[in-house]
Amino acid sequence: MKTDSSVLVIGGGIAGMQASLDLASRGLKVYLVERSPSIGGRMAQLDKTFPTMDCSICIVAPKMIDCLRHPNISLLTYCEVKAVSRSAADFVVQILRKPRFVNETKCTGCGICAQYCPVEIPNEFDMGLGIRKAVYIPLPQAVPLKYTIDEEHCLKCGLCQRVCGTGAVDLKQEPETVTLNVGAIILATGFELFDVRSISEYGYGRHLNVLISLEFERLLSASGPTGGHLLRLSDGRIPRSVAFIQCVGSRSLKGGVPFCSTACCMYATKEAILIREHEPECEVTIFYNELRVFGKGYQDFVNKAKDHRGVKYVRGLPGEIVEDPGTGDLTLWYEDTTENVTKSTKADIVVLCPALVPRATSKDLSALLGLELDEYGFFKAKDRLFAPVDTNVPGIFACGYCQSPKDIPESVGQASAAASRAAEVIALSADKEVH
Amino acid sequence: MRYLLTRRCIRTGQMNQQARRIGVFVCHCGINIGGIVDVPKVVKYALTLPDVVYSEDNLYTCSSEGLNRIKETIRKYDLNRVVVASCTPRTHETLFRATCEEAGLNKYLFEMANIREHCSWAHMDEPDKATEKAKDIVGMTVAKVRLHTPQEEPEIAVVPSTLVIGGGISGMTAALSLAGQGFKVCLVEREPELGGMLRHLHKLYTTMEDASEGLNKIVEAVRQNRDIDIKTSTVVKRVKGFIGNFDVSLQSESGETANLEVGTIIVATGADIFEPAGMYGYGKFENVITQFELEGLLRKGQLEKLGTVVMIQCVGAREEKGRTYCSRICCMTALKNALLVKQMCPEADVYILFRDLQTYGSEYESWHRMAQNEGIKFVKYALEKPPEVVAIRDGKVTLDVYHALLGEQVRIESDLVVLSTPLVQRGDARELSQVLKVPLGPDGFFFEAHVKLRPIDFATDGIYVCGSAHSPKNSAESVSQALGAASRAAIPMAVGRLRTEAITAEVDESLCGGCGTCVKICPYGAIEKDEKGVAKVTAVVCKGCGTCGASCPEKAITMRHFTDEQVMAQAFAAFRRATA
Amino acid sequence: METEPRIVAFLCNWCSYAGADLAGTSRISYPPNVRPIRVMCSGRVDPAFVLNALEMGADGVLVTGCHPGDCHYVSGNLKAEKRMKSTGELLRRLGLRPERLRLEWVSTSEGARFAQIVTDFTKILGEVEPNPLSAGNNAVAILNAEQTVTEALARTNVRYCLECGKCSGSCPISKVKDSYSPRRIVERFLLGFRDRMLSSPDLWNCLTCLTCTERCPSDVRYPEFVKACRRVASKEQMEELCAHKGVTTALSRILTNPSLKQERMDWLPEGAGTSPKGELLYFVGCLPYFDVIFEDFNLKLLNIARSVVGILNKAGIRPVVLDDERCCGHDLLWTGDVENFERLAKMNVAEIRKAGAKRVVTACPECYRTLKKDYAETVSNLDFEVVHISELLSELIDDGKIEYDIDLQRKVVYQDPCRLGRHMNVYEPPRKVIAEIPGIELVEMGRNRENAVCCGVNAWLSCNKYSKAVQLDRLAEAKATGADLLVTACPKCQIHWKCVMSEKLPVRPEDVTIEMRDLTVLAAEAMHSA
Amino acid sequence: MTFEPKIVGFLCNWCSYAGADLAGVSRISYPTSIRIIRLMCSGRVDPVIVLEILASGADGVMVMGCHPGDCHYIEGNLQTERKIKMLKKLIEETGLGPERLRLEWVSASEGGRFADIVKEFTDQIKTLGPSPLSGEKSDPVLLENMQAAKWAAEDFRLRVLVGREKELIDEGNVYGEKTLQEEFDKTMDEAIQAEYTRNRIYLMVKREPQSVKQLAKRLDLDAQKVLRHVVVLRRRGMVTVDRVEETTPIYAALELGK
Repeated sequence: MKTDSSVLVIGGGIAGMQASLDLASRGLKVYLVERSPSIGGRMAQLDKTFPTMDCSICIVAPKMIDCLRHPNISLLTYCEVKAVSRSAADFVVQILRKPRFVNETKCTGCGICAQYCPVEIPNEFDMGLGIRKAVYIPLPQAVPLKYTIDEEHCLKCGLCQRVCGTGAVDLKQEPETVTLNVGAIILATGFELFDVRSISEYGYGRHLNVLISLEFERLLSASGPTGGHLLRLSDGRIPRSVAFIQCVGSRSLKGGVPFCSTACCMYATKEAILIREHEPECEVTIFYNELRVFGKGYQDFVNKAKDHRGVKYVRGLPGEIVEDPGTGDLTLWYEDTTENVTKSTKADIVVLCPALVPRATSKDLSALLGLELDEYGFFKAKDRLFAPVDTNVPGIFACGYCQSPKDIPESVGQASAAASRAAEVIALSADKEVH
Repeated sequence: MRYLLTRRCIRTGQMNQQARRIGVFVCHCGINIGGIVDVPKVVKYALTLPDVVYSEDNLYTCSSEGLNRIKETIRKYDLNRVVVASCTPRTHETLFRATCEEAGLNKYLFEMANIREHCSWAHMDEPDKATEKAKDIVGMTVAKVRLHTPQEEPEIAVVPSTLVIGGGISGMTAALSLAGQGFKVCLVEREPELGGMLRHLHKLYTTMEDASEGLNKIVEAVRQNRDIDIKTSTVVKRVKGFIGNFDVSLQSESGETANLEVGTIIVATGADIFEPAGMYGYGKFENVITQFELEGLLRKGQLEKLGTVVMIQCVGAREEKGRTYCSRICCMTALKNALLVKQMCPEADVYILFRDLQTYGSEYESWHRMAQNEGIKFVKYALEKPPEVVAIRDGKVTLDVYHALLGEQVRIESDLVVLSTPLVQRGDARELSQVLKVPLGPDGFFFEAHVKLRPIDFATDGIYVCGSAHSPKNSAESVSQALGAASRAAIPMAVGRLRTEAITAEVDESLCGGCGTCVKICPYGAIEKDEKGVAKVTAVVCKGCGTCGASCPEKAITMRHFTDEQVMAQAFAAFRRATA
Repeated sequence: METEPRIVAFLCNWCSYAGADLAGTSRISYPPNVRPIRVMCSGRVDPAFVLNALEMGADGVLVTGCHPGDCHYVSGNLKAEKRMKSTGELLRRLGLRPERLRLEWVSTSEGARFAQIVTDFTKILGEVEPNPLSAGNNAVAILNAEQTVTEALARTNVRYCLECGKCSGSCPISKVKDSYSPRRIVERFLLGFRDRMLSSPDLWNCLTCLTCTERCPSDVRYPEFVKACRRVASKEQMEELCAHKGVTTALSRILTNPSLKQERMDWLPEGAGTSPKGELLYFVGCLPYFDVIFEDFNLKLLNIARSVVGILNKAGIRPVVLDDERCCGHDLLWTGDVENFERLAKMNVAEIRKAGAKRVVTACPECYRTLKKDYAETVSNLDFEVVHISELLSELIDDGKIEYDIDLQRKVVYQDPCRLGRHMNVYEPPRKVIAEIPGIELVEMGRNRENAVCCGVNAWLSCNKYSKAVQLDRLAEAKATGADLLVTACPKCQIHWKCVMSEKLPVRPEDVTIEMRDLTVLAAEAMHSA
Repeated sequence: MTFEPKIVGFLCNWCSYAGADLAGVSRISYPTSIRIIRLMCSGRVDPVIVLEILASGADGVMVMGCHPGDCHYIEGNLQTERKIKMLKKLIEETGLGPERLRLEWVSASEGGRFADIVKEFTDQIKTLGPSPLSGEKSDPVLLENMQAAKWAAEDFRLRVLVGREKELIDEGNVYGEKTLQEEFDKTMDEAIQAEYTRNRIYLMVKREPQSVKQLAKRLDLDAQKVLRHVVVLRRRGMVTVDRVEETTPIYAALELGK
């Protein structure tokens, strides 16, 4: 087998990392492209993972480091695919390296620059609940641990430049283009969150104590904005009751997306259990329509939440959330559809589980690579049953959420699958060269 | 020290002559540790410990920055032991070991002190005590690392061939992918023909193509493939050896056995359908059948006109006890077959009695809506109030079901009752799990190494799982996982060699009495008695649990890296005051 | 040949009926064309009785009671007097002639007087033309329930219901009547319990406020579904739930008669500028009738019409105002009487075309929705545009055609009427019209715009304890904002709220009583000479 | 000053250690008394090590492993269970009190449970008070008993019995005869008794040569039993006749490790 043949992996989330590691550890060269300054993806933002309750960053950080350290993987963070053309069996890929304004080789990640930077802005990694500087690393365990200046907010005051011990700050840095020849491409661009503002009856954006699940995840996380203390944003009080609402924007023929996001029932259950562990006094209710417990060990996980953790499950989606202008407390109106009565309940915090949708960038990529998207915007499989990770373009494969909704284990498994197919393609082209 | 050295201690007591130079790196982990534990104090304390020549604190020892510090320091102070006091070794040991290696230090001369999970995070309200404990933990670790010796990870060659157990869609897909990557595959199927579950199915959602169609293509491809050796009517009798070099003996129906060497093994044995004997009159009345049997009838076109069809979901699944799990594929199968029935006889009245509809993912919801559009009636029932067969008279089954969402009883007169029963582990799975020494989970399905990040690997290296043997799956999901298994199996084979566990048991022949206790105890069959009647450990099979060492009547077994004196030294360091 | 006028007579049990008896026992003869109906008291006679009698083709209605002071029930007869006066006015405006209704006092001893009255009344009626209305007049639909429901199930997405219950959590009625649940009604239809559903009151409880539709993830258009089912639903339920004995729907049905000559223009103030033909037409709606029917509330609803014309004149526009405008038919449509609705639709469209209007403005959200949406569906190629006054006004403000010149020091809260808001998505123009007024502070209720709560009654159906609860809840919310004026763009909101405010309240009155004003009236107040 | 117990906890790498991690990750606090030692498997815990640690003054020892069935090494934890059973009996003999030793199953997801157990055990130890073997001068008799126990635990017989328990009960002996659990337990108890007593005898005669009678008195056993043990000890070459006073042989200990 030709070992110098290389593969381009787009997306540095868990799926992208797994595919890269599989390919690299079998001796293939991998270019891992990530548009944000650090790899790690969504999983790095999570507090725990169901059903094992592993600390998410604890199990994903080693994988991130593995990617960084693997001799066969070159990390292209803060980069984007700009153009792709074909030459024989190979793809010729143009990668745009966005200016970090910090010299990656010089930066030691000491963080002095950030200490002195006068600009404070909401931290995307903490879903805007925490703050970061204009020169920043998205998360403490960032890989690579190199700072980035976000041009949009930077005042160009030059303070960072003055304090940087290694002279790594370079405000004149220009974007550059890298050209790669690869034998195969794997897409693992993941998902983004549906904007639940449009579902106005839940008042996200108007009511301070209505959060979306990923924000809440950060709120629970020990490395999050409250240092892992479960507090209400409106008044810093410890909540006595938290309600989760499923399917916000998903399974909708109107004002949302028609499909099921697949992971919400379980991560809500996980977050519910976490609340009970943080604050045993806090009442937790999950409003759902259909419990999606089809995964391995999921039903048992839910049973545990119900029977041992005292998490309350109500079948029925609330119609509206009314905020008490004085206290910021929330009233949910809902029908318990198994009791057939409409009633209201109070909650200190309401967590909305938004639809997880394919990234907007999937469109651009599909245009760039000549890929078909399905009606929902996921990368379309060549054969849904027998070639699930193949796309309509030979040599290009998709895995993880960008291919269709799935949870972490499935994404990891599918990442390996994509790796396998990529390896086949390369083996094939190698054979061709032989003959 | 007060305690008497045991016999073994006396013998191995005087090792590590060469002067020890230990470096201790204490991590603040941002504020995770530094916020509670007085890290500088710990550093100062570390410097008072025997053989510690250097100590420092880092904001994040695991950052590339911190790792570089370690490497530099190892060189600068020519350290020959390293301790990192930070988080749990379960996630970060490999990282730091690798770092030591890069600095030319044998990675087994490294040890971690977990002062985050086990200290700062657990004792946030008692900073002083936490600091004391952190000091102890560091002390204990230093005490252990002092006695560490370099360990070698023997390198072994990997036979570039795979044994795939199970000739269903998963097994065949894995086989084809591996063959496509240039490896030899032996595909073992216990039935006389390939195909597995798909042979019995009618149409596949969501493409609605005939199962046979897709299946035949794949079977053909497998047959045509020179690199795949198909063995039907064959089972795996015995597996010895280890990753890279499993030697497998197969037995065919006719009884003759064949042996072969493979580097990796993929378990793709699929699953069985649960037989709902006695439930809803199944087995007593011919118009109460399983969803699986319906597939058959549809396939053979043996369904004449139907008035009312009732499908009951979760029959024998998602139970209070026993089969608590959801079988994942039944809801979509029911939807698909309900639609087929509607197609066949549009005037038929089709009910689906469900608990929670599992139409997950991108396109299944649209199937649910398709069914709604076709006027298929959905009735939600609760676990506590399952449907009841109240009468069966002249070919009609009368069911009472409490419609949980209406809060009232609904009576249905039906001509055909279809029970959706879960996939269950095969009867012979336990046997196979023992042959392969891989575990089954509480639900009876094969149990992977890590539910989240290693869904396809077994804890035992070189053995992988895919398809419904792992948990119920439809064909698309099985194919995807099978490809994944192929990738995992290909890794060691593509590289051709691999390093194995260094933390293994070691028998001191002079002490071994050959009682064979260890042979019996070892869960991996890693110990055998040699011709001299003395126990011998097959290092590459040994997983290093140490049970044998702890049980050896002659105390003839040493556990590398967890020797008695290392463990005890650690324990005594725990009460420096008591024993100093 | 000349037919005898048919008279329906309501006789009070204690005086008049006895009087009629006496006439008989005294062998005093009088015309045979009278059909007596005994009621305990003349006060029992509801305007609806009168309208229904006329609608069924009676040429005259005679109401007789005890002489003032003699009433067996103290003052029932005085109530009757007041009521019959306004009913008479109603008849006048309808073009049905007030002479057809006659109220007389007949005591037990006045047998002769009774005979005399009947004779006179017959004579008078003989002189006026016969009642243009007749029982055969009304259109009646013959529909296949099965088919109608199935068709509705498909058209309104009801089949996609996921049973999530979001509708119940949104429905104002469910909140006060916890057993009421749109999705459960839907589920019953889906499971085939059709007849049971068509005969249940649930169908008539829906406010058709569209809150559920707004929020339903499966895009189930429940109110539309209900609307369709009401066509084939049993009408007994409806009649039971009908407010004001159905006087308003009777009114609408009567107005389907082409030969009526209404007298509806006399609200126009001196010197108000209107034109018989022109670009812009102001569709007044039922205000002239409501003005009479609800005069007790003293809401001066016709001021809305006067303000519209006033403001338009100020902007230099002389709108067309139709003297033969008919009811838009909204209530008929939503109570399932599509046939009579269509008649009204056709007549109105014809009139509007006759006037050559390119643009029709309404100050009533119901007329607005009905003309813009439902007429478009009934009458092909509607060749005029329909706008709501708020849209027109904010347009005029933008063009500087009108400006406010009076500073109103008021804190105002605005109610989005269902028909204007959720039905037609008009949220901002009304707010603009208010906010532009100098000195006005516009505040919002927590639930506003698409989340606004209905005024509690629609199409004069099921005005009951539940709708009252809805109304009080909403009024309390408005009050809680600290506003001193509740502005709405729908005259009906005012009627329903005024009604609940003037009742004996289960809550502290000061928590729910608030001054109300129509959007247009408020705007006019802020302009001199408008 | 208040008594702060010193507890050593042996945690298996896969479940219990992870459980302890989770306790930390979930910020569930528990007493600082415990000092954790990570082993790959609870099966690695050698009875001798436990005794050594108790002997050297630990107030308590906890052994934690995966729940039965979850063992990463298939059934290492079941071996542990047998060892602990044996240990508790031995410790009982010494008079230290078996409640200073505790075996628990803690899974990777049971952070809370881990914390609870540590807390509970710590309280239990607090009520028991400091180990009589901790601190500077500790009861020499008890210490000698521990030594005896240690040697007993080190002895072939007990170790092989523990090691073979499963086999003997599930698979049967070389003749394929299965042993009943209670039958086995009886044998086990006797063996523990015997071996422990023998090691005590050895230690006693090591201190000063003495006669069966004297030993019997000190051990408060009847002379016959003692004699039988002495005979065995002689056969094992641990004891020899030092001298004979009149007709009474006086026994002395031989040095071991030759």
